[in-house]
Amino acid sequence: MKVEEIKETKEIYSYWDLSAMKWRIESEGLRLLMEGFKEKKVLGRQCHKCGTVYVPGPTYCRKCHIDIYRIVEVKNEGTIGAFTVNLADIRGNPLEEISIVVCVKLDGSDSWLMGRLEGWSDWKEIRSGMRVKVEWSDKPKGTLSDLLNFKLIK
Amino acid sequence: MRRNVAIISVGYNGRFVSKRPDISIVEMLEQAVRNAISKTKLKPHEIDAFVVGNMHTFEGVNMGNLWASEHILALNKPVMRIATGGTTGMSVFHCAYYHVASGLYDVVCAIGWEKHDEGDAQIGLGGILLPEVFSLAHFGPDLTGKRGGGLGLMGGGGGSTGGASFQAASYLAKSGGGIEHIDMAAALMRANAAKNPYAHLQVPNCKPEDIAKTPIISWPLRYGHTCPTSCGACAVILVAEEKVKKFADTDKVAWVKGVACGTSDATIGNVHDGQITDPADQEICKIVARRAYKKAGIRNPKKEIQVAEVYDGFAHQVLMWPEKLLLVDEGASPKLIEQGYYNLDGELPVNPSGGVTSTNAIGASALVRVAEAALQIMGMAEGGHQVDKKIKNAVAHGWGGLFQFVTVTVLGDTPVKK
Amino acid sequence: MKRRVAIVGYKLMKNTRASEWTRERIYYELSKSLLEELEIKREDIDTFIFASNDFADGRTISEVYLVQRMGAYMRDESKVEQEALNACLYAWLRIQSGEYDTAMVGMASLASSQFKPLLVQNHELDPVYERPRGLINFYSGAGFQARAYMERFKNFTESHIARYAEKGYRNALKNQYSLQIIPPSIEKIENSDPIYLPIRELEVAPYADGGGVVILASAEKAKKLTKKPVWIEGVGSAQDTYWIGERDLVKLDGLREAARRAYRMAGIKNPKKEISFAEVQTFFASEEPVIAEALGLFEEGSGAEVIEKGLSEIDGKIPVNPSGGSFGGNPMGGTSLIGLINAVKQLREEADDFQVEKAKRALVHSQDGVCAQHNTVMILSAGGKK
Amino acid sequence: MIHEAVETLVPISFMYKNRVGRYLQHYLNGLKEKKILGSKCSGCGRVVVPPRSACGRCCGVMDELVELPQEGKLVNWTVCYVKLEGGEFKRIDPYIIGMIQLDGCDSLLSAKVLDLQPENVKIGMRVKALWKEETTGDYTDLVGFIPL
Repeated sequence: MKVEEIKETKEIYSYWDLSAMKWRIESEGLRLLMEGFKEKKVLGRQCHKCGTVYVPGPTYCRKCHIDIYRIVEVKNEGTIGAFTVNLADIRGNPLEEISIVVCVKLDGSDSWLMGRLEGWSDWKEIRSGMRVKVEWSDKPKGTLSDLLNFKLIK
Repeated sequence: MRRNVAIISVGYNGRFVSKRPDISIVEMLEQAVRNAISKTKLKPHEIDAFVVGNMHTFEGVNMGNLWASEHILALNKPVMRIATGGTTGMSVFHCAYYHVASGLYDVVCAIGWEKHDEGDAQIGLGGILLPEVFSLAHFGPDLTGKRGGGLGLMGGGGGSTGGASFQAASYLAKSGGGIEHIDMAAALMRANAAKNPYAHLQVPNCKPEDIAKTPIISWPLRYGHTCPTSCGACAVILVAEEKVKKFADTDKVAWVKGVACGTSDATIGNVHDGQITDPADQEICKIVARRAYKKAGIRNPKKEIQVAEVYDGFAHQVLMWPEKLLLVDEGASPKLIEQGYYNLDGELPVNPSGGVTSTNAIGASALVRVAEAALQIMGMAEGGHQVDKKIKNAVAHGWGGLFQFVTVTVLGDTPVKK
Repeated sequence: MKRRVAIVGYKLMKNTRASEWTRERIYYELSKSLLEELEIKREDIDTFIFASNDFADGRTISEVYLVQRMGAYMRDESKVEQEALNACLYAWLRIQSGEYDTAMVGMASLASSQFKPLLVQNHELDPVYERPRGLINFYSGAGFQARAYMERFKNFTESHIARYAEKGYRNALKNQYSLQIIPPSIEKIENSDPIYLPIRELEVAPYADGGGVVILASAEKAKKLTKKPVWIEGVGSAQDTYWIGERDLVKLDGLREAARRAYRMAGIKNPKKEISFAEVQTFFASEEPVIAEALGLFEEGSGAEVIEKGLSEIDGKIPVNPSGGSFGGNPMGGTSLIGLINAVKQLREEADDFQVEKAKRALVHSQDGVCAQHNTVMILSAGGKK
Repeated sequence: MIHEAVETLVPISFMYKNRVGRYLQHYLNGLKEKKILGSKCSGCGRVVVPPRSACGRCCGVMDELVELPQEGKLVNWTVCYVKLEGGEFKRIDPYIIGMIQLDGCDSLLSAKVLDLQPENVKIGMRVKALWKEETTGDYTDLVGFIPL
């Protein structure tokens, strides 16, 4: 007999369970960042060879391919490098609350830090290049949540 | 000594669509391979080696090449499997190119595929950085991104469109363009796709106004700027110069003049190691493009290249990549798209096929760029998306990873002189 | 072959059950120390080829965070998702094309601590027939293969399989980079829990965490980089049918094809005489005689005789897996690169306790899929004749 | 230098719904009617089970379905003692898996072999198909094979 076309063939369900995996992820950079957060400081690592400042600061330099140790503090103020305004979900349904996420280059750092932007009134006025500063929680505990968000400097 | 390589045939399994409930993965591959072979003088057993690639976490098939042994007609032949994210398709093509250029094989078939209806593409893509995002739980942030979440957003910052919206915003800031330019790019892609019988999302005579009606998901990207998830396979047959006459069906072949690939670092989502690269800089794309042009003997890409197929997962990339591929001046795209420079009948048609914005079967997408560029050179693009002028050189481009991988292929109507 | 290509350096991590290094750290430390040893910079490497697997690494596009660790930032990069020997083959192809002179190949696999190898292997099966039926998998395939071998060659018994395993554990103990398992006795192996008879628990290579990097270079570059280049004389690969019901599991046509290609390129007419030793990739002890015979190293059906007479021991006629092979630890997906590095060690006379005497020419083998469906063979030599 | 690492779990599964395609759909439809279907190559005449579209040997198209006899001989076997559960092997009551050559078929079909003890297995022994009473068009419809 001939092999006829079949419009809809059977589906076989299966899954790949990620919880069967166990990752170990190096986190010296975030650890350092959290230490600084306790004192409302942003700490990173600088490569002693090329001068690149990483925040969070890993223990190696990807440009020079060497171990790096120098810990540096970067400013609490910086410039918006890029931003996005979340207005709808993937299917286009509008969100209840509009939020703005910014990538900020803090002064003295080569890295972009991502976070929520506060202190704006009209999202259409947000531009790259605007100055922002870090807004800290009142009692920093040494977790990433200590950095509440970035705030526009008027 | 350099061994020139030509593309003699391109095969698809059919039109790219969102669902193929009627066939299995391997049946889809077989259709594409047989289709490619049917356009040559090759007998199936005359193919020396195969290179296969897809993003296998999307369908849950690790090593799909093993299962497809018979279906891609590769029994007892060398088969290599390549996967590099969005660039997979072109990495597959490059690997096939080196199979021939090395002198080891004469005829090689490159196959890229994805069957998105068999898995969840959103979770699949999230799988790139899920461990990183979940590891943040150790450092106390609120992963929901509500007030106080601060850095907790580092991984999923771009909302539903991922980090692409940052890239788009940064690109617009640098080039001085606006969201209306992205609308124009998206409309151009949809309209081009309507002339390509194999494209997925086809909207004949699509106008920027139509795109502008779709809601903004995360500024500056709209629903209408994003790509669909498609099912489909693409097969490309490469032949060494000595064998072109023997196996090519016509004298219309596309010559591989230069290939190059490269990577920067993981950009958006580089949670632990710090993100130092602006996703809209794409310095790596310029480096890779220069290397490919040098191999191809192209001194002035602005003048010498007549058509480009770029990997535009999101419509703003239609504007960005021609600049990064050194085809136009940096920041010139918004003006140029207004002038119709990238149109099918423009100075430099970009994505006559409709691009990735209109058709995205991820593991195939970058290979389809090469395939479409080759079809343009051969003058065999069907359904009205053939560019109506002499095409001497075409460039195809792939992009992937966390905004980091770039692959470039330069094709031409004549081989590079030795 | 247009150019001569050599392996100019290697770095190997000791196999462990729980690596102190993360996957990313393995790539970083190994590549850094190898570059330091060769006194070159990462900019001197033309292309970086990764051999990682998304299922084993538990992430889509598994090399996104690895490129910056192996020194590939702003450099040329690609990834082969097969056994790591295929990544070396790709590097070799790239250098052969004349467009590259040096290539670094890296792999790390945390098969003991990060992922469940059985799940990853299960995902190598097709999702619509074999996987849902649950009858055919790597283990039952090995069971069928061993049974078929025993049926065809009646003098080969279950206790011979145990002896092959014991040889693997014994050799591995001499190799400082292995898991250092105290070799169980043949009786203990023979009486260990059955899995898919005749395959028993201790006849399965133990999973491990491991990693390695190698640098390949064209002849001109190789001479500048090292005094002890190891030349790649021949390569070959082939993929057999997926359906084990259509394969002769004892003959392994796919492997024969791969070997034939590699021998032809290396100009080898009689492997029995011309190969000094072999590092073959086995998941199960029972595979060793089948693979060695398909490679033409021993007569067909000599499995029992070879192990009884010690022909494949370190001081035997053709040592097979003098390093212990995967019985010294099986970091899935990377075992064949470790095999390659162990072969390079032999040819450079750096293998210490498991050194094979007069090691001139080596065969390295890798396999993917149930019962070695996809095979790659590489021939290496110390001096070379061309 | 110690590089501290955090251990991370990801409580997510990737869900897949793979299509069997038309050849296996025909096979499943056959099982529902207690038939075993194979495919025949238009090029070299080889018959394989389960059916598929491509013949590896001659690269021909297998465009014909053939009903295969439900008897054959046992060609190879193994005894299964384990079951994959949560990524580990769990020990279970052993059963025999056989590779069965159905009469007139060029490939072997893997299946459970029931009503047989390992010590009684003989290569080449005749076996016949055992069906579920109520078939549903699933692989489990063909329970296995039993000695004749």
